[in-house]
Amino acid sequence: MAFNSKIVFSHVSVSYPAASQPALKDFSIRLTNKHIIGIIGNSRAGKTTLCHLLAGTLPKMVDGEVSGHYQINQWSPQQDWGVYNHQTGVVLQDASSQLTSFTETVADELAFNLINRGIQSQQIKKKVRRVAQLFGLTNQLTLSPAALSGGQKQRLAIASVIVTDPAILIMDDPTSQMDPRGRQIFFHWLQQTTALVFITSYEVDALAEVADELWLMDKGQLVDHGTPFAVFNRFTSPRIKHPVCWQLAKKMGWVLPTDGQSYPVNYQQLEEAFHAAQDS
Amino acid sequence: MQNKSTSHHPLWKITLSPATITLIPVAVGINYVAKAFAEGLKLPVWLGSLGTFLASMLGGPLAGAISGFTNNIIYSLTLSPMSGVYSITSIAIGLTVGLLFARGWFKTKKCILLAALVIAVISAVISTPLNIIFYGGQTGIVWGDTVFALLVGHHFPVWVASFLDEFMLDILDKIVVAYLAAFIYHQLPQRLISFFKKVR
Amino acid sequence: MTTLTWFQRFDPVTKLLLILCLGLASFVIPTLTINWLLVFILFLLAISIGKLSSLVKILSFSLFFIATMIIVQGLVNPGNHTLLWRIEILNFYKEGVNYALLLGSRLLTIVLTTFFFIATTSVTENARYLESQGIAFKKVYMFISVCYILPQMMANLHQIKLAQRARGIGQQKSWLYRFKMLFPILVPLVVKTLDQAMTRAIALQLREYDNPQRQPQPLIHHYLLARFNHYLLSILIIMLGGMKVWLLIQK
Amino acid sequence: MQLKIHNLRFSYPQQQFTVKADHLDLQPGLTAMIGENGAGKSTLFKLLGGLVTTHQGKITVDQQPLKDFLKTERARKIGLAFQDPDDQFFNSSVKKEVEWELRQLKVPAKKQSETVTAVLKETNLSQQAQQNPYDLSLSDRKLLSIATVLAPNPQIALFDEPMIALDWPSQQLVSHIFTKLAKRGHTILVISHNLDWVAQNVPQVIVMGRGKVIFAGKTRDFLHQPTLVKKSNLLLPKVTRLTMALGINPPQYRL
Repeated sequence: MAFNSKIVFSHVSVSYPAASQPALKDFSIRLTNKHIIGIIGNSRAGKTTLCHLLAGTLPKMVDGEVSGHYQINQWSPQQDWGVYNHQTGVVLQDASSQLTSFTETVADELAFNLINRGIQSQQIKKKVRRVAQLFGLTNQLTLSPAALSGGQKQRLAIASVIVTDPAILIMDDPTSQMDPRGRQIFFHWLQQTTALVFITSYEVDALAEVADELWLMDKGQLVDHGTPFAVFNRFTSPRIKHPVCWQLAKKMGWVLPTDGQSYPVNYQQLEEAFHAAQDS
Repeated sequence: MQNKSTSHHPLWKITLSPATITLIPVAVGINYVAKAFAEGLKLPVWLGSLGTFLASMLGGPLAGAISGFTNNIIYSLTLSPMSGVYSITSIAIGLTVGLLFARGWFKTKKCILLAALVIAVISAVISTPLNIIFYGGQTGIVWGDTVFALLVGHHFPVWVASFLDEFMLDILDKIVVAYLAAFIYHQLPQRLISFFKKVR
Repeated sequence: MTTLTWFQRFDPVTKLLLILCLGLASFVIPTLTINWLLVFILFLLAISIGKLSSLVKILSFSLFFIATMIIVQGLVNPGNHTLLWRIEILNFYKEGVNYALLLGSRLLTIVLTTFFFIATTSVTENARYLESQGIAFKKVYMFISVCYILPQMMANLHQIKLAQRARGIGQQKSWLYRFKMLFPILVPLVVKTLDQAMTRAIALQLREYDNPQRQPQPLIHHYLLARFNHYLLSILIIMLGGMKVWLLIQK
Repeated sequence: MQLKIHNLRFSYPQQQFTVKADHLDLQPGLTAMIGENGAGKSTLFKLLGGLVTTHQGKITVDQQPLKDFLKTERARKIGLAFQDPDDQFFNSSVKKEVEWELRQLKVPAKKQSETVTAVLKETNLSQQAQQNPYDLSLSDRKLLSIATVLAPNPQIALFDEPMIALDWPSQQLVSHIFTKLAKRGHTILVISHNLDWVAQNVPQVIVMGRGKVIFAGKTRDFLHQPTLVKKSNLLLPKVTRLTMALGINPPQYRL
């Protein structure tokens, strides 16, 4: 699939009121045709700030001083917020608080964004059913959202956002409460989307499988970026978790035949390296 | 009129910004839960205006007033039907707290005590006529009403007895709530304060 | 569809106007017997709705309060002349008791009419009705979300209590200790609730809750003569208000 | 200290869901409680912590029924950290938050400041000691809630999903702390979803499913039963899954 996306950040900095350090420092990047961008880094790296910038919620709703210029596809999240917001789906870090809290059933919650857009009720029903199936919530449609577990609430938050088929998805650690099965379902779905995705997560294994671009952040700065393969092989500090594939291959000495020194970061590459090691 | 502390946050501006719209239900919720909690602990105070106090401090006097009003209307339509008439008192409390807070009355311990006194007087002044119209001057709290009965029995005018009945209960409550609210406000992380104070 | 109780056939605004109307009426009617007759009729109607447990709950406080009013007014009302009963050293007077009974009937009228509203109207119903009347969803949201925030906050309260109990807070008799216990419970509760509210405020905007294209949802019930009721009750309320003012001037 | 369960039955009022455990011994050392969302882990967690006492059957700490403990005595012996750290902070600084714990349990004043300094150092929070707890990052708030449990040095410590929301260096730090405490003879129970971490660091597991204990014993013995792992709706450690997919022998589980 070819993705027609354009991402521009030029010298973007963010400072929150009464904070001693800027949350984002001189962030610059220019990319085209990306599909899934994984954002990784330790606590206080600036990941959530970046998500708020991408969603346009900073500085519109969250107080902060923003300098520099940034643009996603043809839009500036800051200047074209209304139009841009119509194209985006955002999952915030605290996903369960993102639910409206006043819908009586999961189905109503899933329909909320569609009702707001004035969509016909027949269509709403269809879309709700489809998205519920996608996220394993079909059996919960008539339950109250309050009755769901943490992981289910997170799935509901995601489902109620993607029900409008947004062109751009911004997700801040969307799987933190999910059990391993839920996570597997989510990342599998993520790979199938046609949206441009920005996702922060501590799940480096999953990101290495699905992302075609990784941004490594530290203390508000972009430390490195590129494919997961490039980033994890360039940046080998123990302060960053590496995918299990990479760790396993490193331990076993399975390098990729293409350059004879890098280790695989996803299963496909692992197989390649494994067979190359077997052959030699 | 110039007032530096309010230049960023116009005192009387009330746009129903999304922040205010979510702040008001929260204030009502805090009122309710704090009240239930105080009852559970069997404390001699209500704490039922803690949320209104915080809404006034965060969102200004009008946000506080709307919170207080909404609080009593919702109460009367869900739990205790008669609390609707005291919505006037709650509006006054919201306005007073917001004004006093903007003038820095919640900064030192002494000032807070004074603020609590002012709020209790205003609250009692407004509640007294309501108590007289609806309850013959009583408040429904046993030890307050005992005082009321004693005073009326000794030929004090009903409105004086009723005012003292209400004020006695109010003063303790408002002192506790004022200190509690000031302490909590002080504990709030910066991100929350700037979010709810931000004017859009 | 299940059959509707008679009260569900009225729209929320009619019900609210009815509360106001009957409340005012009980203030205008000077006769004790008529007032209590009204209370009696309302009470029978309330029983017909069912939900007896919530009726008992809502009435018990009012009845307790009326009892204290009878005691206090019966003993010390300034207008007391005619001795009614004598219990040990306590003298109860007719004027005070009657006054308390009058106030009590007004209280019960308001409480019972409100009960109709509480017992027969769901939050969703109110929300949809308000929205169908052209009120912006933003404002509707403000009212309805209060009702939903409470269970959520109670759940938070429960969890916070557990967490602090794990840290060793206990139950002690002294008032000072109990006052001190307000802080470990209420501070996390307020911060957490505000934090969740902030997220929700942001999310609602992201989810376009104020989009002008939003379609009001269909009403839950079909209401009887909504507009007619509104006019009728409004006129009645104005008339009753006028009568009350007139009565006050007459005095 | 030993935590023992005998014929435990518990259900919340007006709910179908029941937690059942016939026999369960929690020995000194590190134990993980695992299971999918809604398996009853958190409920059992509260029961073991002595916070919910309306159960049938017996829970004992060194033969003494947990129900009979006084509140402070229980809090001194058993520490609990819940999943959401924001359920507990109310002091004006990180330091005071940890101190409060000790004052509550009537630790002598002299020892208090010593302990606080040591615990903050151990959890890497020394630099933030004077900050408002709510101004910390989520990862650091989580660390702080763990620090408040560690401060009174309880013989038994229970943690509900301590690794969630921690960044990688903090995860390693916490994992190291658990192992150290276990070596010193403390009884540590950790709820986790992460079988990768469990397989590498935790010798004992309790597996929950639909309110029941499906398995209790050595981690290794559990992981060697793929059908049981599947039944509990969990995923084998990533390393195992990868090697199996490659068609070679998975690495031996050390624990």
